[in-house]
Amino acid sequence: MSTRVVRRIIGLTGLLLVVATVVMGLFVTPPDAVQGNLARLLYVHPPIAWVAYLAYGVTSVASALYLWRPTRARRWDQLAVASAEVGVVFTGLTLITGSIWGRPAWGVWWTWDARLTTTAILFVLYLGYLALRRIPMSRETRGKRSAIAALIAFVDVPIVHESVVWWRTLHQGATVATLGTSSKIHGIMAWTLLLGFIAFTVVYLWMTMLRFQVERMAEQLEDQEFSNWELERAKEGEIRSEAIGELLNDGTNGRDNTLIEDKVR
Amino acid sequence: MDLGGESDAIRFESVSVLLGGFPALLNASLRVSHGELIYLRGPNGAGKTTLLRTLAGLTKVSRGHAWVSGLALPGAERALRDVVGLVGSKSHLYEDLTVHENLEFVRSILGLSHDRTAASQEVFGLAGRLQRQRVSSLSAGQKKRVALCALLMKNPRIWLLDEPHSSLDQQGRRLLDDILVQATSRGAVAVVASHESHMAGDVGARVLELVAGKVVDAERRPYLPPFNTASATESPGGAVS
Amino acid sequence: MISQALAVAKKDILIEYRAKVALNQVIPFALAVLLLFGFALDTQAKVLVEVAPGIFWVVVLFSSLYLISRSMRLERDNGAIDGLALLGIDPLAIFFGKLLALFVAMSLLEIAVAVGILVLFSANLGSLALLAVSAVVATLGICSVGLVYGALASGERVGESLLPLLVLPLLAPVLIAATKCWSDASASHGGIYDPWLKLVVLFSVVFLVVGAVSFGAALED
Amino acid sequence: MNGYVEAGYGVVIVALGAYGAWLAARGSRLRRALVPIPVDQERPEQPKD
Repeated sequence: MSTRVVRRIIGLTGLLLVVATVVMGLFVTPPDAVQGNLARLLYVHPPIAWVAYLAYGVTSVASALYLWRPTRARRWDQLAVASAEVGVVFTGLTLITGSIWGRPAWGVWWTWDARLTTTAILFVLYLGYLALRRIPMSRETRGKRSAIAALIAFVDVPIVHESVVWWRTLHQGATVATLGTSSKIHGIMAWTLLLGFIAFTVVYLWMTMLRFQVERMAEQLEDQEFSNWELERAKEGEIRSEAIGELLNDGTNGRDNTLIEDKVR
Repeated sequence: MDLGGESDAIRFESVSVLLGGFPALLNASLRVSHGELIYLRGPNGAGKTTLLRTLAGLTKVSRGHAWVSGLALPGAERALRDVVGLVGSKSHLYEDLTVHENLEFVRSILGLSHDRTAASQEVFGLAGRLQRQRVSSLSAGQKKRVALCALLMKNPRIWLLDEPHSSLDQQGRRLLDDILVQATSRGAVAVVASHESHMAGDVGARVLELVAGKVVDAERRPYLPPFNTASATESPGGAVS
Repeated sequence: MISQALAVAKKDILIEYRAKVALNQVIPFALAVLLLFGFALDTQAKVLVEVAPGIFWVVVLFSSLYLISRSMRLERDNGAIDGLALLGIDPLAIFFGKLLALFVAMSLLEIAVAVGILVLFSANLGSLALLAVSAVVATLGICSVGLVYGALASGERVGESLLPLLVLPLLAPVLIAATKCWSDASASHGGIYDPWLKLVVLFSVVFLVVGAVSFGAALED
Repeated sequence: MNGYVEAGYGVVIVALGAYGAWLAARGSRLRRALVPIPVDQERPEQPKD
């Protein structure tokens, strides 16, 4: 029960912090000197992207802990899927908000910049991870196989990133760095950005905890069903003659079962 | 490891095997000594195939403990596979290869002699022109013979057969029975899932019945369809042990 | 271990020799896709020559999916994978055996597609050494990623259609680097020391190691 | 402001809100399935009395 209370407190805190970020971002902070009002996306886009990477980091660590025999426990597999699912939501939002920002800033919805491309591949990789988990398998098999998939994705991401950087060296530098070094970033803007990072991290924490609990309860429900099986399996082998007779009676299925000759007559 | 578990050829202590949440075996307990020939029967879905696959180390024990040939389950599945042989409902053969190529593959993996392959093929009548036939063109019974031939080549300590009689002809069944009797007389264990358990008496087999995922001694619970007492004649060999 | 791996490879190659799936189905498919690219790009000679390296690898990657799922399906039919397990084969031997057989089939595919591109798109090869080395190394990486994911998604019917989603994003670096290798080679300013080749080698080495380590665990239930 | 900013904030709030609500709904559904509340079991019997 106490974890539930803690989770609720975290959830409420996250909600309040997000509301504060929105109010600060939209109304309190001044427009940026270069990008104008557009810069207000700074308070949501980078924090969300950070949460996406954080989520995949947690998934990778949890998967490694699950694969390593001494630490293998159901909770690591449950944490891996919880964090990955939340990560996919945040990655999707990273791509969407990035695109919305890119359209007025660069004039295009999409650019083949290294960070964008890597994020897009990350998104598809983890969609595949979640799809792999949906294949019907025993719990242990699924845990092991999806942990392998998560770690392979983790190994692949730096290679993808490096190759895309090489491939498209022309891209604008890190958003935060650009704005930061231009020293036009207002004090209150920096504070709001920090608030955004904290707010979305707390939201991630709440969502992952909740998703973890959902996974846990789904497994408990499966276990609960195991005890019901004993009763059900004991009934196997009974031949229910009465029920068969009932099913063979005419007219019970609502269709006319009379013989064709009868109809002709 | 339990000492009692090591002295038996097979020992299950309330073993449950979950297949996607469904307990195909449910608290099954079982003891088999060395040199025993077991006929396993039971209604559809009772868990016969799962029991055999568990014995072969292909399916993991979810709850409970088991020892097969002194190896503890869950845990020693990999080691177990070296000492067991299984012919299941699936043939484990490559359809695009010929009979001989399939057996040759088995031979090369197990590191056996060419003579052994040839002799086994001879036993199952797979030596002549048939050996150049692709498996895809064989009948179900012939495929079973090829699978059994591979099993004979391996000569495992524990023979696991899932419905081996179903597609074999009379000669094939006698051949198989002969092999099993000889193997068990040399100390091997054979577990045969079969509906033909009335034949068990001929080969001196003990009959075990699997009902709803549990092992029941045939002596204690005769296999009778509830309302068709006339078919009681179907299982005269049930009490042989 | 090595003799077992060779036995597995020999078995897979023999099956391919008998069934001729790569030869009769996958290679013609790849050539049909090449023709379609020609139509889609409006047979503008200049464009075709420019995009030839990219098209080569895209076609090879897509066609390889058929070869990979075929390779894993061989073991699923008739429960052959259980048979392999019961023979007590080292999973590492299965991995390297199947890798070798898949590599042979992929090489045939790549040669066919390369010839098709040379003829249809009038592309030029340039530095043959760079091309050959990059293709061989990239193919090893593709095959090992494919086999691991084939094993991860195996055992179930729905798994097969999942393979492309799992494998293609992972192979993005190979597509980029191998394509650049070909571009450099055809521009004849690339040698064996081309920087893009290093990326191909890095990818393939990483995934050969990852594949060898995880294939057994992926296969075990 | 300029439409893009509002759209960006809107997408984030709606998406996170929807996902959070969906999670909470799943959680409470599972919790109900897991703990059979005694009151629920008694209710159907009451009309009989």
